[in-house]
Amino acid sequence: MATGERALHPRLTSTAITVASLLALIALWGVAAGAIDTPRTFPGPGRVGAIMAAEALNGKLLHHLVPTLVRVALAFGISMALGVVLGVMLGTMPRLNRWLDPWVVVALNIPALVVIVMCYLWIGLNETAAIVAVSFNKTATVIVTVREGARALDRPLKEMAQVFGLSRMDRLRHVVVPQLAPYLSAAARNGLAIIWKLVLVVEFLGRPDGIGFQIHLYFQLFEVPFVMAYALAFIVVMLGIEYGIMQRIEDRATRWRRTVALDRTVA
Amino acid sequence: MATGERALHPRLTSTAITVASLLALIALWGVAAGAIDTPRTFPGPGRVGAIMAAEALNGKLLHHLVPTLVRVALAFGISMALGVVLGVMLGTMPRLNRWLDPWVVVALNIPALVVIVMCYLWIGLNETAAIVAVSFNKTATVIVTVREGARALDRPLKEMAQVFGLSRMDRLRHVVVPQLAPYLSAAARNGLAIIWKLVLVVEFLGRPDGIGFQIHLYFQLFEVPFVMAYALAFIVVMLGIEYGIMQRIEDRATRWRRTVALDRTVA
Amino acid sequence: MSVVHLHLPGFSFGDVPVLGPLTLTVDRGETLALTGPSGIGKSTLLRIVAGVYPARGTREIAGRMAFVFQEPTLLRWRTAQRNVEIAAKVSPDTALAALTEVGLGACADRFPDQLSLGQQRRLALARAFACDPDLMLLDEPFVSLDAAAAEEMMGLFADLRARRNMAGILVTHDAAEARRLATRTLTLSGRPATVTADVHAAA
Amino acid sequence: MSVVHLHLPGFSFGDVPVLGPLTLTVDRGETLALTGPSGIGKSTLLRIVAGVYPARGTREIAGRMAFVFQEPTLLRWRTAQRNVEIAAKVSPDTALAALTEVGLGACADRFPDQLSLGQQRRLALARAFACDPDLMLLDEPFVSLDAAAAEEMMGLFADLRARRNMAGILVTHDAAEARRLATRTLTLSGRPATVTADVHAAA
Amino acid sequence: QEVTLRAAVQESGTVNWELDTISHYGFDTDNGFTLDVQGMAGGDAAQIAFQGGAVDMIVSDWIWVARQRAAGQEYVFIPYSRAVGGMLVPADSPAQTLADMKGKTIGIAGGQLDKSWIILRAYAQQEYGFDLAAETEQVFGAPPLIMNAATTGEVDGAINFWHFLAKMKAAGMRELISVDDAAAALGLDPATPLLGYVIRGEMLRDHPDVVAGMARASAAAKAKLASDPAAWDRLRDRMRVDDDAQFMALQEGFNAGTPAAGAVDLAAADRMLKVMAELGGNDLVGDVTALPDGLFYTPPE
Ligand SMILES: Nc1ncnc2c1ncn2[C@@H]1O[C@H](COP(=O)(O)OP(=O)(O)OP(=O)(O)O)[C@@H](O)[C@H]1O
Ligand SMILES: Nc1ncnc2c1ncn2[C@@H]1O[C@H](COP(=O)(O)OP(=O)(O)OP(=O)(O)O)[C@@H](O)[C@H]1O
Ligand SMILES: [Mg+2]
Ligand SMILES: [Mg+2]
Repeated sequence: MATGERALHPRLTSTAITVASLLALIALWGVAAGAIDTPRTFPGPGRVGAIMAAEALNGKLLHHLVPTLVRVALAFGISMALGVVLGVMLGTMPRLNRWLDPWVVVALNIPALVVIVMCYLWIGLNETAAIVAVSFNKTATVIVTVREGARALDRPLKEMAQVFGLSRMDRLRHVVVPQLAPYLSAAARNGLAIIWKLVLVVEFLGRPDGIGFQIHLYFQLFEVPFVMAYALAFIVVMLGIEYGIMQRIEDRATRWRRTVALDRTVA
Repeated sequence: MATGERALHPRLTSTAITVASLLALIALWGVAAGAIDTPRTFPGPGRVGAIMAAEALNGKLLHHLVPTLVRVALAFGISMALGVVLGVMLGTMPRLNRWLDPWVVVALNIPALVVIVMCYLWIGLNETAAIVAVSFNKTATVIVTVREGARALDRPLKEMAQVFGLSRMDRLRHVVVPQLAPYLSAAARNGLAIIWKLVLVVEFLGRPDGIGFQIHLYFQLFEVPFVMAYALAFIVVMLGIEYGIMQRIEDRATRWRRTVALDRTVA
Repeated sequence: MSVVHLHLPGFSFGDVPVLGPLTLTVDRGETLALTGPSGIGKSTLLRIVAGVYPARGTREIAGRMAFVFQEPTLLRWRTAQRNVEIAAKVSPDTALAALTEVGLGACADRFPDQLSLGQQRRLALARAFACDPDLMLLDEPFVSLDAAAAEEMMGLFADLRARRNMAGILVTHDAAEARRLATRTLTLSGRPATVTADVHAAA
Repeated sequence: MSVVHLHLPGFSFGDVPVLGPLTLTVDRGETLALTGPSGIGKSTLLRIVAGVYPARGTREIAGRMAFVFQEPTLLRWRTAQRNVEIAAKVSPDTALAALTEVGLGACADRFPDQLSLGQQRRLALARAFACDPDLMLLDEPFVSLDAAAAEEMMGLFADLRARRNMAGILVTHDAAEARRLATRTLTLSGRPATVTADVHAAA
Repeated sequence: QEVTLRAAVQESGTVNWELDTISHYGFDTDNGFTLDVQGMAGGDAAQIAFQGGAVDMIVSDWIWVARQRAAGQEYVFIPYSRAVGGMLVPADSPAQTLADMKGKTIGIAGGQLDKSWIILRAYAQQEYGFDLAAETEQVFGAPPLIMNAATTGEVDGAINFWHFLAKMKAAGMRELISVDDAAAALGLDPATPLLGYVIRGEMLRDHPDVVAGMARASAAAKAKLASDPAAWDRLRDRMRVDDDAQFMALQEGFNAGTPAAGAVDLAAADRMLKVMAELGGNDLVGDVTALPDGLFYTPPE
């Protein structure tokens, strides 16, 4: 087995494992649902899959998925951009950080509901308010993660960059970002997940469409299988993003770490 | 000013800055509220503070704050413990990670609402369900952050620990944890914030008390000042935790980083 | 009695062979000097001996091991003294004594980043010495030291070796160093590297 | 014409004085060797000259600077060739040529972690050489190299110096090295350290 | 023996006024049971409590109950309140009929499947021949947010839950059309109760007397509230009114919602279900094709 695996193309093997793992998860779910046998409150993958397929075919799934994805993408872009810039600034300027840190703590701990309601009240019941609310909530958590990374930046490398007179851009690209990479990974991955959860609330409180809107609608009708179908639809998209985009970027960015490939002939 | 500051005890100065910064934030809020002048939807700090004081005096604040804090503390403890162990395992065992990573992605992106509802339906409408739901949601994000840290662990130090035959415990204490410190910081800080937000939802959906219960109640009644008063009460507690606990631990843990105290006599 | 016995059919990084077939035996009291051009595979061989690079073949080590890596490899978040205590598993007093021996008695409470590179190397030496090992692996341990300090460190090594009848493998580019400390000198060359010279000091 | 002019009233880490009052001038074509016991303050002085440690006093540098740090200090996430390109701001071809000169032509696509320490040091040298600087600061650049490689590196340095009429400051513990390359040797000693010997090679 | 009836309701909901009155005046014990009310932060929470079996009774509309019955849940509906509501516009709005809302923005609290919204859509179609949903822009949101949007002029008209409507009216908005009128014009019976208590079928089977008692207690509380201002005065605090105008508006609204005594007119209910099914579609009514039997609780003669 081990040797068989090694013989295959590495990406293929890893894709095969991912697929096998997901199938195992679905099987587990099926078995659990079968054992518990309360299809109304815990439907199995077959029922949920059928609903997903039906909703996809009648166009409703896409109708709600697209706005949600657009909101997630916008809020993600805004909060990552702001959060990274502010995080690096606060992490590298302790004096500024001492002044702004209390604000970060406050921003981090304002309940999402409060921010969302405030945004809807002041900006209006529209897309802008929705995006601003989500971005605000998320930016603080990006700041917190990236700030830790910026604090841990290597001093000798900074000195090297300074002595050799690297441009701001070069310092960022070649010195700072590669060191922040694991923090950015964590921030991006958690970020997407949190943003999506916030978007759900935002859609519930004041948007006429989106996965969150549907989930709440079906929850109020107490149609758990539909709730799960819509939740699952987004999870499928996220799996696609994870394996199609995130892991590919990460793979390339961390290639240098995996270079200590030890003797292949050793078991 | 710069010299004056330097003369003071460092902790005192930094406390003074924190207080000044918070006062500035409150002043900003006051000015904004005064300018917008819609006390029903955007009350100023005076009104919110008065409500907080009143609710504190009549005992309701404490009655709701304590259960929330207990829930936050329990869920935090569980998800940090689980998340750190799993995160380190997944980060250091790429093969295991390839198998479990899809599960992490799924766990990370299941909407909180779904998990919470499922927990309430299967475990019952009780504290256990509430804590389990929050912990489940949060554990995945701790895993994601800590896993990045575990992947970035220094190989030479690992070899050193191996050659010198350090015990498992010593490796953890002296080699692994100090390297994970910034990731743990980020996970803890974001963790508390996210858990608290999840607890709000959990309380809203199925608990008879807690800050989240009150916030939602007053939101339904459209009493924005009360919503803000209860949110603020928790933020005050979080500021206390941040400055009273987190930053003190961090200060000690990162003392070694601040040792390159350059020439004090240079401006 | 041999402390190290290694039989290596070869070693590759990925698919690139670095070391050829090789047999290595070091007895108690013996110090093997390992020389050869930069990049030939000396550090790799030492790591294989230490067991941090898994390799085919047989490897037998009798007793406790200490390693002075080519770079200091210290716990930057622990003071000099704690570094010695943790790695060598000795009491604070013993650690302090070891530090004093290498001339770092006054720096016991400093973090590695507060030491010069030469001081960090001496700290790494103190750590290895404090282990009181049966086998000491040293990868160019005396560079970045001034002549007097290097001389002193060599003296400490020689003392310890005598006291414990310790086995040692010493990577060095310095012929004088090898002459002074080694009982036998192996030279690596070729690609993959093999032993091309094996000179016994006493012979 | 002087490339470096430094006047330092003293330098402390926190409250601990490390360097005493000091004046340093290095002219074009001149190479200053800096010696002194481990931990005396040589690297600190070089960092002050380079401007990475802010210090009181006056500091004037004319022209472009390159630094070979005591540790390689490479971008571990960039290949050897990219390391040279990025720091020296040269074309891929020039970078490759610089690598070939130090004997790393075959390692251009490797990451630093895939190089032996001696190879990493040579990479750091190639990076500095490729800068074609007016002032070169070298902190024990030739350790961890075998005699032949060290000799070659010194030759490259001497060539570059001749071609560019470059100024240099070289920290070394090796008297032979200082003799071979330095036009003048400063010795630091004391606490805080001051210049206690200033020997001109030609004098 | 004394049976406890556990109810979960939104702490801030208007049904609490009735339940509080029941408990306070002992209408529950008079009728042979003990009422145990659990205040929840929202309707969602009450729903979870009911579905999870933690309580015996919640408040919902009968369309939802019909849907659940069609899905195999044997829920029973005890009428509590009939539909009262309508579309409000600012006092100075030029709009006189629904037709004038063309091209305008309407805020709707209950979402696309809000029953008032559906009835008004059907009405617009019948009376003015246009699709209200297509010819206006809708903003959906939580009830308080819709109230705010309406009173600040962000939307041109609003449909909200009745007690928010009462507050909005007290704040100076006027009713463009009431759901009652619209329903009547559609041939529906405005007397059909929309909201009610929902209990499980087992409850009715095992404790018919308790269910009957609850229906009587509900009627008694309504009678008390309709006749005794003092009964309202004790609720004033929990009603959270800003002034007497609001206080009075809420009382009137509540009393107006009292359904007629006696059995529900099944034919009327069936007609309403048809309208709902037509416009709300599968999303609203699920697999319901006709009014299920046993949906409405009929008190023993
Ligand atoms: N960050 C720091 N904080 C406090 N003391 C420091 C710090 N960095 C260096 N020192 C001390 O300053 C002195 C000079 O250090 P420096 O690195 O310049 O020595 P050096 O002459 O280069 O020694 P070596 O030959 O060992 O490299 C040393 O005694 C060292 O312990
Ligand atoms: N992770 C790796 N992947 C691929 N090649 C590697 C890796 N590590 C080292 N090498 C190569 O293996 C060879 C041996 O490296 P090693 O570090 O053992 O050399 P060395 O003899 O210790 O050299 P030096 O005297 O410069 O320290 C070198 O040519 C190096 O480039
Ligand atoms: Mg080596
Ligand atoms: Mg130095």
